[in-house]
Amino acid sequence: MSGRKSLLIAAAVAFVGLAGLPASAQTLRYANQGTLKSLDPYTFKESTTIAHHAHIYEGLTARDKDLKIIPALAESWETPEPTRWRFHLRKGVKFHNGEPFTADDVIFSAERVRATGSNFLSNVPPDAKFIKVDDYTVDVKLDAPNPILISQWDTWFIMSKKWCEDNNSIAPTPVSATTPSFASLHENGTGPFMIESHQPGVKTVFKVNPNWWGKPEHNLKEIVFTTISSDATRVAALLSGEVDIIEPVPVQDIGRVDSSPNAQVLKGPELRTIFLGMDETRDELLYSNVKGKNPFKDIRVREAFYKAIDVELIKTRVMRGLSTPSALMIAPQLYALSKDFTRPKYDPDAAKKLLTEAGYPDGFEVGMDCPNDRYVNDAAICQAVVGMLARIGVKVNLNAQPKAQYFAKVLKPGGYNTSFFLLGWTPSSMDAHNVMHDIMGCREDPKDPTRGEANLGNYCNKEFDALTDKVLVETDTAKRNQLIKQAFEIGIKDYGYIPLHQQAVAWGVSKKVKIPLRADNAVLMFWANKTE
Amino acid sequence: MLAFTLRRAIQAIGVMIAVGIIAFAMFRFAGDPVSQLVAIDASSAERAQIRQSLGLDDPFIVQFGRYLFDAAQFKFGVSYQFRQPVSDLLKERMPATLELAVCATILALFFGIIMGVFSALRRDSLMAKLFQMVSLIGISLPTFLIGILLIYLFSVTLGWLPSFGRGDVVKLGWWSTGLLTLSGWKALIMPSITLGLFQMTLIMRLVRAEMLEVLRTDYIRFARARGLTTRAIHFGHALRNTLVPVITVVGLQFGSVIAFSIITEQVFQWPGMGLLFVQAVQNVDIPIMAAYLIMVSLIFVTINLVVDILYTVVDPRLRATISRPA
Amino acid sequence: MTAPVLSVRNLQVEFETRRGTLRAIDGVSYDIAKGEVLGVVGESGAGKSVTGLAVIGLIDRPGRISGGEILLSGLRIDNLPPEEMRKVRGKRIGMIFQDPLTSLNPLYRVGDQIIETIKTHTNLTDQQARKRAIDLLAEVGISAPEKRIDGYPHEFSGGMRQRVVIALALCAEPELIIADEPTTALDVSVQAQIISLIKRLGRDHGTAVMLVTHDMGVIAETCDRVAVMYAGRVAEIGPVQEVIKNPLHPYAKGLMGAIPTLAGEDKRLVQIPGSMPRLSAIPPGCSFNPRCSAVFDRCRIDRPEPLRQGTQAVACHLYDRATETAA
Amino acid sequence: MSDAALPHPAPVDAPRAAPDGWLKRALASDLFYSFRRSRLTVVAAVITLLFFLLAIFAPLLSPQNPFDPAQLQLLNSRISPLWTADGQSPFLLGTDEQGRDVLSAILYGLRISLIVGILGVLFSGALGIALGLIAGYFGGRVDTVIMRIADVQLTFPPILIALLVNGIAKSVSGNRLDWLSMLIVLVLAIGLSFWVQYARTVRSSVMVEKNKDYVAAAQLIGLPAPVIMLRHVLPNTTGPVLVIATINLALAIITEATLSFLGSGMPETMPSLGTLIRIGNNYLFAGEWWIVAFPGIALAGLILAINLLGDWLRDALNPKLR
Repeated sequence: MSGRKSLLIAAAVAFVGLAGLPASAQTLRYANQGTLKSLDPYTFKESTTIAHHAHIYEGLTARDKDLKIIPALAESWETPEPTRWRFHLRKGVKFHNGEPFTADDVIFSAERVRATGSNFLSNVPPDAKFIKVDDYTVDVKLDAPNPILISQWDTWFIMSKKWCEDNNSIAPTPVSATTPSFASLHENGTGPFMIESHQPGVKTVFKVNPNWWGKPEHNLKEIVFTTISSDATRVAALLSGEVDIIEPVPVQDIGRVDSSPNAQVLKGPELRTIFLGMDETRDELLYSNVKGKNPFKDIRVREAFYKAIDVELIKTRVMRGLSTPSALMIAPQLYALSKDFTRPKYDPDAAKKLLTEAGYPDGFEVGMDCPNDRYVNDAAICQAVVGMLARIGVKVNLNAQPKAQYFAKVLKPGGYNTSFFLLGWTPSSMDAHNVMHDIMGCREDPKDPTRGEANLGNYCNKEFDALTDKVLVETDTAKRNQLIKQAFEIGIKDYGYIPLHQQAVAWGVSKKVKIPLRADNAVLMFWANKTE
Repeated sequence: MLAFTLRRAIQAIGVMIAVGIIAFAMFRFAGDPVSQLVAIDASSAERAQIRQSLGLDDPFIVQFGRYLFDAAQFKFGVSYQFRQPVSDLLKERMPATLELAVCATILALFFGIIMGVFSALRRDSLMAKLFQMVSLIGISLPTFLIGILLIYLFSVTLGWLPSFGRGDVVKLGWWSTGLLTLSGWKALIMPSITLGLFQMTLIMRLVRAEMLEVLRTDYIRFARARGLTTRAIHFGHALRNTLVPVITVVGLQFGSVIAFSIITEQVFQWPGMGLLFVQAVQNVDIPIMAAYLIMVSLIFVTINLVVDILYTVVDPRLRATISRPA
Repeated sequence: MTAPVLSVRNLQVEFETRRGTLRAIDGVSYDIAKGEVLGVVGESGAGKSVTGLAVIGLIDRPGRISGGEILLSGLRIDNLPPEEMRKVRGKRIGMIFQDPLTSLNPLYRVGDQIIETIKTHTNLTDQQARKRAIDLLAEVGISAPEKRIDGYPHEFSGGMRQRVVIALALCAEPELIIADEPTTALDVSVQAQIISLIKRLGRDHGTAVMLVTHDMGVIAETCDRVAVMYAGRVAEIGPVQEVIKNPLHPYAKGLMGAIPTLAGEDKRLVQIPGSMPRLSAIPPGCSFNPRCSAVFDRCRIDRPEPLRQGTQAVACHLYDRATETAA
Repeated sequence: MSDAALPHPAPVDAPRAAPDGWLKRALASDLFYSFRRSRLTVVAAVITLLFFLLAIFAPLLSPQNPFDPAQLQLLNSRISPLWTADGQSPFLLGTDEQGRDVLSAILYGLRISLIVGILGVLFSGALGIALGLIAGYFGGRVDTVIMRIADVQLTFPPILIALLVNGIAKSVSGNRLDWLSMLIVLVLAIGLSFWVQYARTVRSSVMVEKNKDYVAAAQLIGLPAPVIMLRHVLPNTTGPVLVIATINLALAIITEATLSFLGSGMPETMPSLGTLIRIGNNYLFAGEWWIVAFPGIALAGLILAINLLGDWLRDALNPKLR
């Protein structure tokens, strides 16, 4: 008895002793499904790559753990007039090679990010003119007011003008280049970490930047990043303690990870909305046994589809509870009035009746396109949908395919070659306007050719588009939210899309590691702490 | 001999060109590279510009001509995803694949021959039947499942072996090797078994069949009549004669070992060419896909040539036919 | 009189097959004396080769020696343990197979194969063995043996290969050589050379030779005595001249009648009607009875046992009756 | 070895011992004899037969049609096998993520796998034998061309060939393939992937036979030599071809599974055995072992049985081994 007690005391002492010591610098090992393809921060607009770049590069702004915009390389900014923004740059910041950071670098980066070969053209509007006021002040002039100007500036990273010029990297590496770009293999950012070694697609080692301007919130000396594309292997590596963090954890393995003694899963809602869309524009569907007319043009058919799908069942069975059924085409975190909307109830009887009213008492056949390696359990969701629609008599021929083929087929270059599809969307601006404009706006708008480019089924309502245009220029947040609300109500009334859910973020994290989970799924290890 | 080597070399080049044509033709069906390069919300203007910069708008024949011209100089262009010359990427990844493939082949040869010889000499023994069953079970399950099961057993449950990667590598010039570190060896074990299992079965069955065939030949009977020891007959005469066709098959199979390493590399995240290729397929990285195929066929025709030459070393009868002008 | 080099007593060889047990050799007895050449003749399937294989102990499953005994210079060898028997093979009994083209391992130099055999049976060093191999090659009539010893089998012609095979059989100076159709696969012109070589070597070394063939011409030229086999039994055995000139067994008569030179030009070649029975369907009594022109009732019931007739021995009821009536 | 010790067959000049009919019957009975003698083979044959019967009568035996989405209830998903605590009738072997009865899925998947495997092997065998025969018979340039094509072919992993065939089929069909055309694509892909071994085997055998007298004799009396050769070559190559075919049948079924990895296999709504394993693979760590274990056992059992049969057949058909 006393022996046990003394053991406990010893353990407690040891624990206190450990806690009292300054946390020694740790090596964090991290594995992701995706690869770090290039170190050039303007070439790949892809979340994993961007998250990695965020360790070594910084933008004028950043987003905090709750995705709120916070100052980064710009200490502060103001809008003296609606079409002019003024940014005050942080002083004393040095690039990893020791050069000081100044306004010239911002202006250079603004050019570079909009140059040929950049993948981040939409992050900085083409009409924005960057003017150097002094070494630490930059003005941005716009043709029209833009309340969401800086919404994507946290992923527009600032590069060193001199370094780029010295290394023949003034423009982002064009894909057709025949010589390797220096900037895609080397980095010179201002961020809290620097690259020690980089083997593209295999392994990247980050080490701490001792000269970083901020106060580190981590206790790391080094991050070893490895790509592990196979789900099972990634989970195995976490379970066996070979890595400290994995992203993502397949939903079916969450239970296994949570039950293991040395790791757990951090879960949270993601910003991506998964939804179904229908071809509402062709006079005859490409893939259907209904000839001479397009059943999806009939709102009753769309409503029937909507009501035939039981998202709650998909949540519990396919997503294992890790999804948030959604009434809107945008995640609730990104739109303040989301809670005003509720999803129409699952009602297969009503659906069947609607179908009968629309003239399809025995249903019909339709082909469905679905990716099978893009979203969480994408193909399984589609299969579930096929089963549910079968119950109201609609025979769905599922074509689940790898994303490479899927996107080549359904997107604009493929001629929107689909009748019924599943897609996921995260507004890159973190704002509803992007959703309303890109995926819910009418295609082929002569005034705005980019409207509705990702509106694969071409749901189209001019009234809706008018509201979208108003939303763009409205600067009053409350009024803007009301306009968005009106638009979304139209969208729901039209059953233009069938939003399903927001999938969940699931990171597998060793119990030795503390790291905040951010809803955009960016694994940001400069907030990570690891115990021995 | 020289003429023979030369002739085979010329044929090999023909093979490579054919591979190039097929490789190039099939990538047109692999998907749209552009949609893998840009975010889904990229405008069509952006996409069009990238298409053009990649030369994807040129007529097929123009694209092919350009590709062939560059490939002939071992210039495979720049990877769409990595923005790095494909030749550098391949050079970086090749050692991993070759080490894995060679290791798997050696493993397969070692156990395949032992088990094959054993089950030929002791045809009806329980052990021989056991070997056959075990080897068959090895090919009865898909590679990826075997890999996962191994990982589950040896990494997760027992914690003996690493579940992914190559361990620590040592650079010898441009060649990176995992054979000089303990962690490298440990990392090699499971992928080699996974990759070699199928080959082992094949070799075992082949050795068994050939050995049985050889044991029935007159010269083996004559060797017995000469009173040679069983050991000398089995391992001197029969085995050597058995190994002649085995060499060919192993050589031929080396190409498919490398091809099959695609799956093994993916399961174990082995940083070789196969993994690079899988990533390239997923991302429609055409330059990598094309270069990979050409590299693999280069390796293959080289091996083929080596096998042919080796064959003549082992079999004196062929040496005579080859050195004679055709 | 010393013990014969080889003495086969009432030998039986059986093969287990799916259709039951087949008796390939049924009660064969004969002796071969030192320096003597015994020809064993008969149709294919008569059991000639099996006899040879039985003597050298190379009957493999599913076959086995099921009865009788084999004595080599008085030592019983049919029941030796495998390792002991192996030491007899090659050392005390040499064997020559039918096809020299396939008797040699194509992947080894002929010299290596000879040296290997020599070293297996003697304590010679590598160099001594090589020297002996060269001598042997010279002895079997291969010119420039010091060069040819490093050649591969495919570099030799058929006749030369058979000479190599003979050299291999002679390696350890065996007491007995079994030559199983040694010339069948060779050109006619070469056949005579090989036959005379075997004959000469047997004489020079005092080796007993068992020459298995279906060629009566070869027998006539080479052998001292001849055994005529039919369906696994010895039909007649005796000095070669006797058997050829005065065959007793109806089958032997037919066989001799089938030799053109012996039958004489004026006579028509005799043909034996029918064919030898399959082992699974050997008729009761004398196995030759369905084809025999002199068949009578007893032949269909009783199996004839060998009967001494002068220097010959014959298994035929004809002579049994003859002795009966004579007595 | 044993054959040499056996009595020689009847002499050539003697009349043929028996007519063809007898020979055939004897062969059949020999086969049957050696078959009966090997207990393992009998077991393997029974298992193979069982698998074929299960596949043929799948609709009668399955509690559910797993290919009909209307019969799948998401509510019934991930039920463990009947004998476990959470088992539910009628799902003997449990259900998968989609509420698909694992037993029914295995039975139907077996059908697909067998069809793909057998047709693929038949196609590759026919192609390989034909090309091998042509190459071996004509020799020279024809031979070189065919064998170089074989070289090219060998450098291409089956997966890539399938992607190619699949890609062509998709571009022809407008990127939408029903299950039937997918099946054809798979058979073509597998056939095109595996013909080389057959071709090489047959070719080398033809090269040996070509110089034999009977070919010349056949030509002299006006018989088509290739046909004659085929009759002699095929028995000689039966053994190797069977070995290749059995291994390839396994390989074909597994390749099909691997292809579904890359989106070129059977659609997930009509899973083959391999596809089931591929899907179930994902649930291994989650503890839902039955989703992968039973299809895995079924596949392994099937392939094992076929291989054992093939092995036996190889030994039994080889006249020298008898």
